[in-house]
Amino acid sequence: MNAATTNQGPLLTVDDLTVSFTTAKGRADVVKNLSFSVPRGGALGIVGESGSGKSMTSLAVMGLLPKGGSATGRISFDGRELTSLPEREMRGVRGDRIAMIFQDPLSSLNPYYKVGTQIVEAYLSHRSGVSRREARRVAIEALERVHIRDAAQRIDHYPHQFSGGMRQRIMIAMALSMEPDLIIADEPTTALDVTVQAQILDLLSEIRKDTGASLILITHDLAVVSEVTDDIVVMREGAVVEQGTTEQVFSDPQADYTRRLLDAVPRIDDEIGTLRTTAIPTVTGGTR
Amino acid sequence: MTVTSTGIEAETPAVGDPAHMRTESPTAPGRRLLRAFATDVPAVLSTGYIVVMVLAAIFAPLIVAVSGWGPYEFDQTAIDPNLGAIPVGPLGGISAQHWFGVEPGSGRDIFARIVYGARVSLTVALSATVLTTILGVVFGLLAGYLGGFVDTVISRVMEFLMAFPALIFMIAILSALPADNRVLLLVLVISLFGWPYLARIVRSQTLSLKEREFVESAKASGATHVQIIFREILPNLQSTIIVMATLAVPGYVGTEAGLSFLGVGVVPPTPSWGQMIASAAPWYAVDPMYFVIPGAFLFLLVMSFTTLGDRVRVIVGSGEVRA
Amino acid sequence: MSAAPLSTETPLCRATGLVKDFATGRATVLGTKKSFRAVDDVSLEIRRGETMALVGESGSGKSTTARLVARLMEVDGGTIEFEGQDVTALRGRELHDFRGKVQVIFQDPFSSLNPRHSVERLVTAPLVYQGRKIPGGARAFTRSLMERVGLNPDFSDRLPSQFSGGQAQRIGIARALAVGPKLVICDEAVSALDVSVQAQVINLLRDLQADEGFGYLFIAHDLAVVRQIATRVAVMSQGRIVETGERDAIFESPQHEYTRTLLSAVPRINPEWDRRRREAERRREESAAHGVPAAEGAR
Amino acid sequence: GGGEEPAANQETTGPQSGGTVHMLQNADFSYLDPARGWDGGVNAFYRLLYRGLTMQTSGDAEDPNAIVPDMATGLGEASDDGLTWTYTLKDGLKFDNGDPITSAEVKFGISRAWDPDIGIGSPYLKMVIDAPEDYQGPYVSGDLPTIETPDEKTIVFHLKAPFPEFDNVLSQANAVPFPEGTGAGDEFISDVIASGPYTLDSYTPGSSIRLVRNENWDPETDEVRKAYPDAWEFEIGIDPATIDERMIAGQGSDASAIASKISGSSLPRLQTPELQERTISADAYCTTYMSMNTSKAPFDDVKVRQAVNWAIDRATVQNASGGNQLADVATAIIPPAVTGHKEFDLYPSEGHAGDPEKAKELLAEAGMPDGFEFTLDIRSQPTAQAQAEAIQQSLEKIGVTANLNVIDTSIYYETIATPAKQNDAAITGWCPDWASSASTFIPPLFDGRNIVDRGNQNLAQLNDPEINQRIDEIRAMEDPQEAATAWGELDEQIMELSPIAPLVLEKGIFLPGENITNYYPSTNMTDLTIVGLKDPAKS
Amino acid sequence: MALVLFLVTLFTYVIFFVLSPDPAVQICGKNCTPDRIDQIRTSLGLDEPFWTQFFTYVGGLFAGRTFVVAGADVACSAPCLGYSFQTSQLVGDMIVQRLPISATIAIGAAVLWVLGGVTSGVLSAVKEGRFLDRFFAGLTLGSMSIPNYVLALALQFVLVVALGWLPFPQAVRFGDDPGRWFLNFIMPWIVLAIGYAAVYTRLTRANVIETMQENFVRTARAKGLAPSLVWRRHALRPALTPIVTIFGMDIAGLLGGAVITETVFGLNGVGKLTADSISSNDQPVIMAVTLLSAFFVIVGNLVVDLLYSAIDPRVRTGAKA
Ligand SMILES: Nc1ncnc2c1ncn2[C@@H]1O[C@H](COP(=O)(O)OP(=O)(O)OP(=O)(O)O)[C@@H](O)[C@H]1O
Ligand SMILES: Nc1ncnc2c1ncn2[C@@H]1O[C@H](COP(=O)(O)OP(=O)(O)OP(=O)(O)O)[C@@H](O)[C@H]1O
Ligand SMILES: [Mg+2]
Ligand SMILES: [Mg+2]
Repeated sequence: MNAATTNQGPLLTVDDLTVSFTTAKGRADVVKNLSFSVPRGGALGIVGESGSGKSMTSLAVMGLLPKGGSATGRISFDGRELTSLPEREMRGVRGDRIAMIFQDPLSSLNPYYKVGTQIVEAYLSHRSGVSRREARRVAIEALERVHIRDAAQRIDHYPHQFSGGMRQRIMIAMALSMEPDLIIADEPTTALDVTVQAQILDLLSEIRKDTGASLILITHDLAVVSEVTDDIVVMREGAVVEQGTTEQVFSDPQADYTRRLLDAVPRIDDEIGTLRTTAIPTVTGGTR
Repeated sequence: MTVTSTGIEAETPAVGDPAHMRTESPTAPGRRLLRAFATDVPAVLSTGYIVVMVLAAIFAPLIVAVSGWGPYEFDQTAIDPNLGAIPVGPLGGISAQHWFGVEPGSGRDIFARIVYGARVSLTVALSATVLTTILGVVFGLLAGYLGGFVDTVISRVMEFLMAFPALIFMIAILSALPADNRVLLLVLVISLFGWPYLARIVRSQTLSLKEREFVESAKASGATHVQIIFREILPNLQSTIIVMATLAVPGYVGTEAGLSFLGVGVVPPTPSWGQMIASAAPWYAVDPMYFVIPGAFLFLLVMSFTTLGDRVRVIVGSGEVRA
Repeated sequence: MSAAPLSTETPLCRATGLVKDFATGRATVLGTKKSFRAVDDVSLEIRRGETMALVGESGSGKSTTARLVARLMEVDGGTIEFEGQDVTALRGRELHDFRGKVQVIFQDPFSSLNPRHSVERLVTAPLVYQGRKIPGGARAFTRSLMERVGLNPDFSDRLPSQFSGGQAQRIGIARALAVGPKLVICDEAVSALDVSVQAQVINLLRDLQADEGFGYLFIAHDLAVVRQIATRVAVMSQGRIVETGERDAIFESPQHEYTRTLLSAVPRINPEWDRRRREAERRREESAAHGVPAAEGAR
Repeated sequence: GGGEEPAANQETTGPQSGGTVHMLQNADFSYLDPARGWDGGVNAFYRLLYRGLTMQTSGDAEDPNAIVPDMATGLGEASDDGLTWTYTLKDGLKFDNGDPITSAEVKFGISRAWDPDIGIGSPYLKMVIDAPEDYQGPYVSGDLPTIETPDEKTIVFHLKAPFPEFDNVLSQANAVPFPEGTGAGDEFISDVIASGPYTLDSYTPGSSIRLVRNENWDPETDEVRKAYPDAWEFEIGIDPATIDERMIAGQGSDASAIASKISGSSLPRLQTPELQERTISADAYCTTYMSMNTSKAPFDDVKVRQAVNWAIDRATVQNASGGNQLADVATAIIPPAVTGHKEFDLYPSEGHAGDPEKAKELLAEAGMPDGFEFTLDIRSQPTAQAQAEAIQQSLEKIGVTANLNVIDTSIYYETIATPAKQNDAAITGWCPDWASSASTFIPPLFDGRNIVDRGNQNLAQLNDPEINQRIDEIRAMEDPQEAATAWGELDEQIMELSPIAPLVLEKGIFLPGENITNYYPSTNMTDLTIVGLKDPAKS
Repeated sequence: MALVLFLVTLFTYVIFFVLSPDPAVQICGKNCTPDRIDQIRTSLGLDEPFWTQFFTYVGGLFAGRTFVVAGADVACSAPCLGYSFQTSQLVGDMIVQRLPISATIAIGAAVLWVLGGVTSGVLSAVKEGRFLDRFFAGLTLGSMSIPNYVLALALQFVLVVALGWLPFPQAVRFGDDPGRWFLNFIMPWIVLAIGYAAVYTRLTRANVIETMQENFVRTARAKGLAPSLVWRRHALRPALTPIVTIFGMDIAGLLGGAVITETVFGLNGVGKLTADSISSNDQPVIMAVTLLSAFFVIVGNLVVDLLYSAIDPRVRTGAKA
């Protein structure tokens, strides 16, 4: 699919995106005037504190904002404007061209269906005229690609029969079975311990190398971002505080917040001392 | 009987969901609820109706003194002996004298009987609710928290009670027992069969609550079982209990009515709404008002409690409650 | 693995050969219950004023060990000594007193704080459960504790849900401090927090330790955090402790294969970038000292 | 069916042969076996299936209470000492299986009454006919020597004591023939051997019974039964209110249906001309009364009992019973429809509304000017409750408080019939076992020698030697006329003592379907054997 | 489970045979003598010690027993539910005879309430907060509030008496005339179903709304599935799991619930049998009906457990809590 390029600009351009919720207390903007772009084959990291709007941004791109949420601004994907795309066509984009890996792998897989079914159903709904047998073969292949052993048997297991790390890989397999142009991975490794995390990150880069897909990696783990992405967007309270290439941001952060964030990252091989948190106010209101 | 098994468990908001966290100013939770409540039209209307009925029940003698006819007084002039003793005049004999008409066969004032009937219906329903709630909460908590042998025993008893066709048993028990204090008996029998439904829910919630870390952390601070049950767990059951209780009230009004309909309710001549509806049933074609009036009062009461339960759940549920 | 005492002083807490089995599946008519050994011959020693870190993969038995040490679970083997006294089988009054000396801070502040209780109620609860008098009254006591953990004392009426994660975790800490414990067990107390908040909490824990001199049993799976706070480290894998040692020894020359895997998997920020950043920082500070305002904002 | 006649021609059509008559009823019949069942409803049903030596005459007769011969050629011939009664059978009598009915079968059928498990129906055979002390019916003890069958047509009964009304005893449902040796155990529970005009076609307990013609029944041998319809269908288990609705609507087969009494609440709906035309009113055979327990205070004082009789507002009780169409006020014990009734009112008042003044005077004389409290046992049944409430209300006026004790219908009679369990008063009713005489009305209720620990009928526990003696005297009277007058007088004599307060006589309003004819409903026993259809084709 | 059933049996036995009045007196009838009562007591075995009677009864349940009726033996094969001396029938036969009607009513009502309740629940959830949702909310409230005997009489009055659209309910067999069968049973179905339907509507609505918030539904949408597929496959099935749970119990408990419906409409099913035997104090029948419905409740619970594991793979394959 990724060969079907219509122009040579960036794959995804988000321009002036604002996501707001109407709540009992009125309108709340959770993402404010956000702009960024992802080049073809490139990897973008979005970092920031919890609740800063990272997930909402990605859901806005997918057109899957939860109830009560709405997005304004422009999201152009491969030359097409997604915000004004009819739901029917948007469905064609989802899964097929943009795939998303959600944060919590257990709750993101339907516990009532075999994992195979869940992979196959996406494939079947996007590829008309494909037989079940063929779809199943593709699913097994996808599982093999994420290093699930005995994929041909495991395809008939239910999600709960897999460990957390495996479930995460199944989500990735599901996303990759369609060979999308863009993968959005929302905190794919937060729940995992470092060894499993490393496996998954390796897998992602391997696949990108194979298919040339672009990646948006959302996380609050700065070390992970530094290892995987080319560009980075730092968010806070719904707004961008800093963006640039990963190297730039890490080696010469401009925003005060980014600097504080980087200071706060505990380093395994760093000298021991008080973590630098000085500028972060100790007592704020009650919000999180 | 089915009213009790609603989706409380299903409708409680997910634990720890950030969407449910509020950042309001720290007023006392009680006051905030009250304010939310006062602005909720259905809640206010249903509370209003319930309050009026409670007052009517309490002040029944006074009200009847004003309306002029007592609940037991026969008025032979208001019925027609030639026509099966049906009320004289249209609409079941509604007149300036008899505001809601009269009872066929006796000419007793329906208004007075409605007002007095509220006493029985409300007493039975409210006391049974209180009793079932206490039993259900205590046994549910004990079974859920203590587990093991206690749980086995309580669960078996609950299963045992629920396995009985409650209505059949109530009829059997009530008809076998002397009718001396039917109201008390009704309350006891209804409660006996009613508590397992609440207890079951309380138990299952307790089972999950006791696994919560705050219980473990209380335990780690040396809290006794009693302290854990009543200080740590009970406050988290608050909304479930409120909702279950408000849903129970209509159930019990209906049960009392049903038992009276089947002839094992309150002893005549004491009126209850259920008994009135029961005796009105055969007259539904010739004297529909006799049936419609107590029916409407009961319907509104049941509806008020159901609505109230609903609104309380919505209001309490939308608060800072995370359990 | 034996825990030979490293010093002559009696350790604050010593666990020897702890074993815990969990039943898996029901007992059948034919056979006995199957069981799963979550903690297998674990020995640990925590000295006064020291932070013992327990690291390891998910499911390796860290929390279970913590619960055993805190006597929140019965051991299936082994002994626990606290201040030289065998507490493995304490009951009743004595267990109650032991609870006053060991406190636990859990991973998720929101689930370990009763959502229905105000800060004041939460913080004073351990004293109530210990049956002790609240020095200076509940209100004043709460305020002083809140101040100590860096919370605004005016919020003592709030419910936990009205605080952010980092703040809520501080309530948990305040609560643990209320009874003046000797040993504080932190079960992944900072894992759920994002880095900036995490840093605040770690600093707070360190400061408090300096003031009060109690011991920590600090459970984490993030080795970077452990490196910051621990004095000694024990590495767990599949219910066993595979390696124990002084922090630097573990981090610099890990002996066990598993420890090495663990360490190598930790993602790192390119050290070169870090070096450049510090340099830029220094320059910025210097120029700030010279009165030139630093540029701020997005590029 | 035979009716090809146009339906318009209704006035001229009497009952036609053929068709099916339906009967809607709430409760099932107690037993198909006449030795077991004994109540008004089932007695009427038995007439369709069984024949006896004598029977109550047809429902349209001038005196429907009269007893006439059935299988016998005439009424019984008593010996001079009144101890031996002889009957002769008609010719051509057969069971539904074609076997002839001879005196041996009659004797066998009658002897079943002595079986302790089967003979639970009418007790009169056992009470009146002499039998060995330990006789336990044909299945256990074999032949009953005190009934003789000298030949196939003749049957001779030996009585314990003279019983002038013995013809009545043989009209009881259990005095019917059965082939020898049949009917043991539960044989007649679900199937029977019929001797009457119909035989059982199908029976689903609690829901339906279908009777079809007994081809072996010879109309020539039967003066009373007409048996017009070809079949009977009893629909059982229908809610009373629904029965009323269906009878009023009269759709489809309901036009060829009959049912029991219409309830008071449906009465106002019968006011249209068409329905009025169909409506038939029937006299009461039973008296509804409140008994007062004379064995203990306060009702051991005759003044108190009289005061109650004075005070009761019988008009309100009448209204509670459904108004004047469904009930008459009762002032005597024996109802007008029963032979022996005497019209009198010892406690009269304007419009039967009670006389509280008189009552208070009497109470004062009895030393209870402020009244008293007592417990009134009632059935958990709406009418009984309404009647009790009316009494309660009228006694309230003289300061007497009646506390109602509602007892479940199923155990009510047992409770009040056990003196140890009975309270101060009870509301109940009494119907005669045969209406041609009050001998089954007064003695069971007021003979002091009948008071027993369990199954007591003398609820007032009145034991007055004078009355007891008078009962014996009247019973011995050979002349029915004389006896009838004497019973009426005794009625008044008893009411002086006021052991009970007669309340109302509950009449019946019946609404047969429009295709029904020759229907003479009765609150005692409706004669189903003469009922027919106007147009059998429509059934 | 067996224990519960045993206890139910024991308690029912105690209540009906010990606490309630002497059945012998009732059988004895109008002209009863004390001798005769004693005789009946002996023939019923009522003079035996309680435990002997009880174990004879339990023995009958498992091994069958023989009753002596009027001197003759009546065999009652296992499971022997007793003999009703009032109606002179084996209780088992009485129940078996009436079961088809009750089953017709119960199954019809169940179909109605499940279809009605789930459909309106799903519609309410889809149109959450809009007119249809409010409409169903009102309807639900109304039907939860109205006592079902009131509804029964009201329906009968309106549909049968006033409008004449339906006949008075009669136990027509399906095989005889399906059309008439339907018309005859529709009212009982509605009356019995409406209370349940209300509860199911509420439950379904709440569950569907909740499931729609689930992450896996979001995943399904992220895969680009058609909305109908998302609804049907991913939202409805999990939402219905708890409904299946309560459905099993409700169906089991219907026996008691049918009492009023069957009585009001005069349909001769087990419910009416229950009501009749209560009013005539026919203890063996009451006993049997109680046991039967306890049995249904317990089996219902068991079936639910099985169904639950059939529906939810997590239960089936023994997931950790
Ligand atoms: N349904 C909703 N209604 C109102 N506000 C919402 C809703 N969902 C999310 N928010 C708010 O939107 C903001 C952004 O949330 P988002 O999930 O994008 O954060 P995030 O950066 O992904 O955080 P995390 O690192 O915790 O995943 C938060 O402040 C959150 O409270
Ligand atoms: N109550 C229990 N019943 C059965 N097994 C249990 C129980 N508690 C824990 N386990 C099992 O014991 C093992 C150790 O669990 P523990 O919670 O101690 O792990 P952990 O090292 O704390 O892991 P994590 O980093 O995920 O918190 C796990 O395999 C877990 O599944
Ligand atoms: Mg997020
Ligand atoms: Mg853990």
